[in-house]
Amino acid sequence: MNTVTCTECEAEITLTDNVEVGEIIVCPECGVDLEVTGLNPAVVQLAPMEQEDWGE
Amino acid sequence: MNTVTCTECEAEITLTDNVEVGEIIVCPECGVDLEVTGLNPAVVQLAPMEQEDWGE
Amino acid sequence: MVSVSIIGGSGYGGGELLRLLLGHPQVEVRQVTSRSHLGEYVYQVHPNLRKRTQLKFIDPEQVEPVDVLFLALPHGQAQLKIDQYAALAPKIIDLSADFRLKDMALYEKWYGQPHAAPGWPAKFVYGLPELHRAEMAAANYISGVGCNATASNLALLPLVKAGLIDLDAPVIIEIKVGSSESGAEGNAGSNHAERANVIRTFSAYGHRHTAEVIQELGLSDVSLTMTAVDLVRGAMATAHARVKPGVANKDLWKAYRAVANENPFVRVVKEQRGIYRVPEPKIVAGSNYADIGFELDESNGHVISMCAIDNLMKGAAGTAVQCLNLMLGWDESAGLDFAGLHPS
Amino acid sequence: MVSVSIIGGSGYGGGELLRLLLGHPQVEVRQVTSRSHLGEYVYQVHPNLRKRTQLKFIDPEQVEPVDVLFLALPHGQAQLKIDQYAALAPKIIDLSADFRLKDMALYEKWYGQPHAAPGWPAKFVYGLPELHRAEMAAANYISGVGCNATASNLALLPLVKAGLIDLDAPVIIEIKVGSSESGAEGNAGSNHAERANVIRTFSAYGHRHTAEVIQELGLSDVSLTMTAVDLVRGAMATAHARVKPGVANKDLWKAYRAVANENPFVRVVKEQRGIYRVPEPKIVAGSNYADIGFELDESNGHVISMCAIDNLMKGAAGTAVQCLNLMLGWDESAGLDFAGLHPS
Amino acid sequence: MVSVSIIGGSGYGGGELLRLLLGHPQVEVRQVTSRSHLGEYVYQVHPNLRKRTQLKFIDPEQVEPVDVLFLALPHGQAQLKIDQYAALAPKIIDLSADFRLKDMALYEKWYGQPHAAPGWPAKFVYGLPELHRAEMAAANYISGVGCNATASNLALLPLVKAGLIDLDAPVIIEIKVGSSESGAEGNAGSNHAERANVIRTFSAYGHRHTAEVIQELGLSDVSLTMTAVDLVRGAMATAHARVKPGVANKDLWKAYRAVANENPFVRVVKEQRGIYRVPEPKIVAGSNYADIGFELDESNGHVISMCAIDNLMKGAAGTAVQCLNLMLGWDESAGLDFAGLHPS
Amino acid sequence: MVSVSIIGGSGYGGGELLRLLLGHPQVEVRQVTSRSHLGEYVYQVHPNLRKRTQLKFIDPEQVEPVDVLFLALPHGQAQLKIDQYAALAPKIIDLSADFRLKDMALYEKWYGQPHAAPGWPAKFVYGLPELHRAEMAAANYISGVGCNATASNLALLPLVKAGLIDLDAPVIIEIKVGSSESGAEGNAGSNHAERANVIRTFSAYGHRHTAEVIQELGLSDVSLTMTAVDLVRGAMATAHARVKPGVANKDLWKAYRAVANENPFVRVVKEQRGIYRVPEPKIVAGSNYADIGFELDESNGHVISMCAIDNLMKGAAGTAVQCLNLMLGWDESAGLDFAGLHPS
Ligand SMILES: NC(=O)c1ccc[n+]([C@@H]2O[C@H](COP(=O)([O-])OP(=O)(O)OC[C@H]3O[C@@H](n4cnc5c(N)ncnc54)[C@H](OP(=O)(O)O)[C@@H]3O)[C@@H](O)[C@H]2O)c1
Ligand SMILES: NC(=O)c1ccc[n+]([C@@H]2O[C@H](COP(=O)([O-])OP(=O)(O)OC[C@H]3O[C@@H](n4cnc5c(N)ncnc54)[C@H](OP(=O)(O)O)[C@@H]3O)[C@@H](O)[C@H]2O)c1
Ligand SMILES: NC(=O)c1ccc[n+]([C@@H]2O[C@H](COP(=O)([O-])OP(=O)(O)OC[C@H]3O[C@@H](n4cnc5c(N)ncnc54)[C@H](OP(=O)(O)O)[C@@H]3O)[C@@H](O)[C@H]2O)c1
Ligand SMILES: NC(=O)c1ccc[n+]([C@@H]2O[C@H](COP(=O)([O-])OP(=O)(O)OC[C@H]3O[C@@H](n4cnc5c(N)ncnc54)[C@H](OP(=O)(O)O)[C@@H]3O)[C@@H](O)[C@H]2O)c1
Ligand SMILES: [Zn+2]
Ligand SMILES: [Zn+2]
Repeated sequence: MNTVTCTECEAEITLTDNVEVGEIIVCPECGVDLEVTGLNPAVVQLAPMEQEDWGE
Repeated sequence: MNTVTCTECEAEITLTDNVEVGEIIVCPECGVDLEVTGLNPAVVQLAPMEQEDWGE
Repeated sequence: MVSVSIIGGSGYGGGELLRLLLGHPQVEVRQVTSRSHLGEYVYQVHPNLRKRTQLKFIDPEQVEPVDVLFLALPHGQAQLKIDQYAALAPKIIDLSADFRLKDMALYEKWYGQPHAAPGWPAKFVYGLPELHRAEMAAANYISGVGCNATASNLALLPLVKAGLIDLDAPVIIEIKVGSSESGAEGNAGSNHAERANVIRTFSAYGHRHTAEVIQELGLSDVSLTMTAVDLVRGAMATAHARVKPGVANKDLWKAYRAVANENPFVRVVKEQRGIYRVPEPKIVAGSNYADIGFELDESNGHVISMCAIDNLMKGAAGTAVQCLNLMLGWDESAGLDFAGLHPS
Repeated sequence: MVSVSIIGGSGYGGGELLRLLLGHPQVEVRQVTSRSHLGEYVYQVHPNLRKRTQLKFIDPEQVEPVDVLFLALPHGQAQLKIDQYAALAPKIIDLSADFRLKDMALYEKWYGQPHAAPGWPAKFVYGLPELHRAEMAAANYISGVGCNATASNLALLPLVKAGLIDLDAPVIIEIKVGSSESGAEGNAGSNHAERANVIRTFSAYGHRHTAEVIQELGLSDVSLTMTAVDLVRGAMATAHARVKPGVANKDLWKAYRAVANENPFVRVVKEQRGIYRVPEPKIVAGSNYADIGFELDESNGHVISMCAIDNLMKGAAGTAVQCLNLMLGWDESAGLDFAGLHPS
Repeated sequence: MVSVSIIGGSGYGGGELLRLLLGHPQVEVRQVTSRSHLGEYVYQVHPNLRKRTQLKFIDPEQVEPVDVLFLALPHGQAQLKIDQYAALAPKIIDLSADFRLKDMALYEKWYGQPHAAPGWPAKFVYGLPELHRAEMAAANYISGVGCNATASNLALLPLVKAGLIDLDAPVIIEIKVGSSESGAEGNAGSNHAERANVIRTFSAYGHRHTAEVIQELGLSDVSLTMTAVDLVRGAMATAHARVKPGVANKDLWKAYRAVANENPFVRVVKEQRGIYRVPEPKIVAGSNYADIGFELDESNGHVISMCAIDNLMKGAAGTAVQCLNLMLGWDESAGLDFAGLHPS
Repeated sequence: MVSVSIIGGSGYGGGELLRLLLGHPQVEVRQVTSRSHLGEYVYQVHPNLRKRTQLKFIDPEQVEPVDVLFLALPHGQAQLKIDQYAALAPKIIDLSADFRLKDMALYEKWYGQPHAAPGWPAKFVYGLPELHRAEMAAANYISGVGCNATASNLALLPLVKAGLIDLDAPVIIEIKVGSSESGAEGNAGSNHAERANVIRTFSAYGHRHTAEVIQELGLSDVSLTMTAVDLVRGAMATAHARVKPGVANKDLWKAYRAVANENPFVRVVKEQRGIYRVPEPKIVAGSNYADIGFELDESNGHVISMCAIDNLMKGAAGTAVQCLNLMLGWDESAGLDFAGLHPS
């Protein structure tokens, strides 16, 4: 089972078995988008997130 | 056990054993005040209720 | 400048009068009373008036002679001292219900007790310009209007005036109101945590303002159902009636437009696009407008007529100032130029 | 445990279903769909469910077979795929209007176009337990209810059931509603700065839910007038009718009490003192209760009957779960134990 | 079943306790007091409890011995009769401020007068499980918590516990609160027309709950600024502090996550998308959750830490029931399962 | 009469400008633009202006030469066409952020991209009369103000002007705002069911208006924390600073009073009795007032300074009209006479 550490909040994230390079996953703790940039071992990095209009 | 019928809504009301003439009871259904005016058999009649300011 | 004073200036109706009269170009406000805020600056109670006036509240017994006296007292008070007040000023405009009803039997029926000064109501013109404009020029005494009565009367006016409904058929008026209607005193139910978020039908039928609709429009079977909602200012009447056979949509348009054309503060709101297609109280808050509209179900003649007002303005102080203008022969809109806000 | 899935779980009706079903002792929620929030945790959309579930939204096309399928789609969608959905589960509860009306002519009249799956509505029991409880034990398909229809039907149920009003006489229902009625999508008019503080009569007559009142109560001349107020949850119906000659207050008491006694979620609210004397939506928010009350003007037989509900609960998801319980022979109240809040 | 009674059951804190205890699987509610509503059904005051109980309010002097006694009296009352109350029950949970502060000098400084029963506070565990869970299993007396103190203490707990801020540096806490904080009594300022639409900073500094933050977290320079907003339930604390040099975003994540993991009712809310990215009181209304979140300005170490609670739940009655569960060795969440509503 | 036109007249800032300019005694409004409401009457979008004007929205490209041109466009638009606009009028007043910041590096830092017309900002006077009144008489170009920046700048002005605080010490400003701040467009989070009842800290630090506080007051360590509350109009800033050693309450009184005396629309609100003791946005809604107040904790020098404004008035259109008056040498208050409402 592949696990990675979120680069934003250092949460431990378990990847599904069929994860692929280039896939975007959402950190279940802090909600950032992470791009899978490598496998064996799995590596992720922050993916650019669209800044939606929010609040005011 | 003494029961009476509410004069406003005809609910059956069970009186407690130690009820006395002149006592005010609240109808559990419609909330009016009822005065006990007789016992054996028990009789009630509408008691005057203060019109509090309410709503607007 | 015409001099005026207000008895009952710390309340909501009196405070609104004060705001309007301070901004009126032909008026000078002399004195304002409050027993519970004696000696305080009026802006301590009405903080919107800070930097507008240095007036302080005085005792009602200290009021001096003046050109026009405004009364803004709770129901039942003005009739107790009307002779004393009349001695202070040749002209009086009263906001309360004390001099609205002309038939003392009708008064007693709806207010539950005999009038204390039964000779006085007849001297007062009922204070709704849309119904009694002509009489006001010659009047010395003008009564206030009930806020819910006004929303109801203006909702129905086009239908009644144009003879589109039968005066003896049942009319049901649903009125939704804000919390300022109940005045500055408040009661258990007006505590914010209890009053916020409500849709509370506090009077299903039998509201006292019904009497003013009966008197002014001649309806015989009319009921007002009052529901409080979470708003401070505003009264919205939705009247349900049946038009006479043959009456069509275009007849209604004519009738409503006619009333709006004759009355500077009445507007017809009936749009086919956009957000604001019907009358809404929030749009008229602070202004003297009464926005009216209608929908007709041609399949059965059911007409739904609406009127939105600010209860403290068109429903009380605004109309009172409009009456002042008419009574003194001034521009009917003087001092009443605020348009209302959007958004709000 | 019975397995369930929800199609349309990111909306207001679906989110409320999810909240209830996650807390239901005999149910396991398997899948929840949303196309626009695909892959997100359900608590990112419904933040009240954080720490309650780790479910993520999936695509509606990925839904797997399950014991009971809930549909919470916008009007018109479920009828397009009902065969596909029926293949996934032996039992379906639908929240939409698609399977409520049994007469396809009535459907077409009120919804403006022919039904896409005209054979299906007849298979669905109309989902109001207070009207169809007995049929539900044997049902496989139960429709949802219109929220405004439910407030109307429950306001009138005691009068109709006890035969106190004439079914052919005109009935006027004034309904005040909160903003969650229009769903999570929103529109120009639901922008907060425009929607706040409103008393906005957005539909004077002709609202589609009228058809459900006609179908379920057999009334022939009934109209619903819809007014939006500044509240999120809540629908309050005030129905105006005339009782048959001779009907007195006590008869109404009996009729209302009977309905409340037979139905666990119906309560009569008619008090003589205190703040809460009449039904109010804020008191039932989040709960499955329908509070009903009445006032009778004995002078003319005008009866004002009220019903307050939470449109998302008794008016949608709460009633749907109540139907689930009845369909599966469970305790009617399972999963529906929240009492509502005071103050609120 | 454990028997409990509530002294002060007609108020907002007592009413909420009653709602929770009536739904608690291991508790039987025996008696509930109110002097001003003597003899009335509790649902006449708390209409959400209709069909939930037939209890009536009794006189406080009629309370009989019971397993656990809850006190929900205005400040200063419980200390006057604590010996009498202690004679009625071996275990007491008090909602008021009377037994929260352990240092009688601190009490006198913030409450302006000496304590009437200075021997008692030391016997009470301060009632916040997130700070004193371990002590509760052995306790007989547990105090309530200040609602604003709780929002403040939970906003700062992760920072203090992980040693990320200097306890002697200044901390500023801005708190926004709803109207139910001030109880059922009300005052001139809580009249709906005055209290609606407010952003009113009624206490810039010096609020009494500050003492609980000082006592529980050991901060030496902390201030609470209280602002009332137009909401019934809810307290939202925004705390401003400076982290120690070198502390980064990841350290904060670890600290907040740790507190959320150890405490069933604490949740971290810090999202990057969607509408609900930060803690919000409306999401936790009616539930026992405390939602916490943070933002760090890494350029200068300014950390903004947030906590949203329902003042009557996590800030009063909910936490009191959580304490009951811990004191009696029950599941910490028993009777506290309502998730809160979305939308709301 | 001076002729004016408004580009961007269907928005909230533009609509408010229109309301004010239609009521201005020395101004004639020629044209008002909207692309999305082309050809509609302005009162169809701004229903408060019904019976006030028969103007229709035109295309921005059809604007004709005029004495003064007002721009009320979303951020980033005016800078793209400023040369074209300048060709239409010798004088321009812009509501947007495009010409507020004078240092292009500061602009780029806070707005994330280079300015499209970097030569233009220097030609604009920053549009806050309380800071730049003298320069305005000679100006041809005046920029708008940020609404949150204005609440912040006016809250701090007395402290900075009188030299009572150290410009390099940290200042924390907590700002609570209504929904009209985000303009007529709206977004997912402004849907009423999501936006109602919020206390939502949507920007903990880093709000763009911070740059205007830095530029105008010379503070070096200042942060703005933005919290949305359930209100349409209003911005309330609560600034936390530390006064220099020795500064006492009476020094603050002098400083605040001085600012109020010099500026017709600034008022000090600091009362010891009654309901309205501090500045409140609801009191200034619709008016051009900025109400300021303060509290000093003499034990540690912590000063809490408050400012309440209507974001669309003193925070945008009201101040713009005030600037117009100063630029043209008119009475500073012309067209700005509405006092605000109580109750509201
Ligand atoms: N609120 C509305 O929407 C509305 C609309 C239409 C008409 N009205 C009518 O306007 C009148 C005033 O209503 P309101 O809402 O303004 O009431 P309010 O807010 O309660 O104000 C009442 C005012 O009268 C004064 N007052 C009370 N008793 C008095 C007495 N015996 N002698 C002298 N002054 C007395 C009060 O000040 P002190 O007690 O301090 O002297 C206060 O200033 C009522 O008759 C009402 O029916 C109100
Ligand atoms: N709101 C109420 O008070 C209320 C009361 C009674 C009954 N109802 C009924 O309940 C139903 C849902 O109403 P609502 O207020 O919950 O609406 P809503 O908030 O707009 O939610 C609609 C849901 O359906 C999904 N959806 C939309 N189109 C879809 C499609 N073609 N296929 C699959 N999923 C689709 C949406 O998610 P995605 O688009 O992300 O897939 C969303 O989850 C309606 O039929 C309404 O009449 C509502
Ligand atoms: N409201 C909150 O958000 C909150 C949050 C945290 C803690 N608390 C604390 O909880 C306590 C109660 O607050 P609350 O808001 O519920 O107050 P409340 O609404 O004013 O209720 C007070 C209750 O106490 C009763 N009571 C008053 N004086 C009494 C006396 N001398 N003897 C017996 N009963 C008496 C009242 O009923 P009768 O007068 O009819 O007997 C009422 O039931 C306070 O100490 C408060 O600090 C409140
Ligand atoms: N709202 C506030 O509280 C506030 C306070 C202070 C300052 N401001 C500033 O005032 C400005 C306007 O804000 P607002 O809240 O009024 O915004 P808004 O409600 O969104 O209105 C924007 C207006 O500009 C028009 N518009 C948009 N793009 C345009 C373009 N490219 N060319 C011509 N017209 C265009 C729009 O109409 P069409 O799209 O139909 O043409 C609309 O009339 C902003 O720069 C804002 O920063 C606002
Ligand atoms: Zn993460
Ligand atoms: Zn009864």
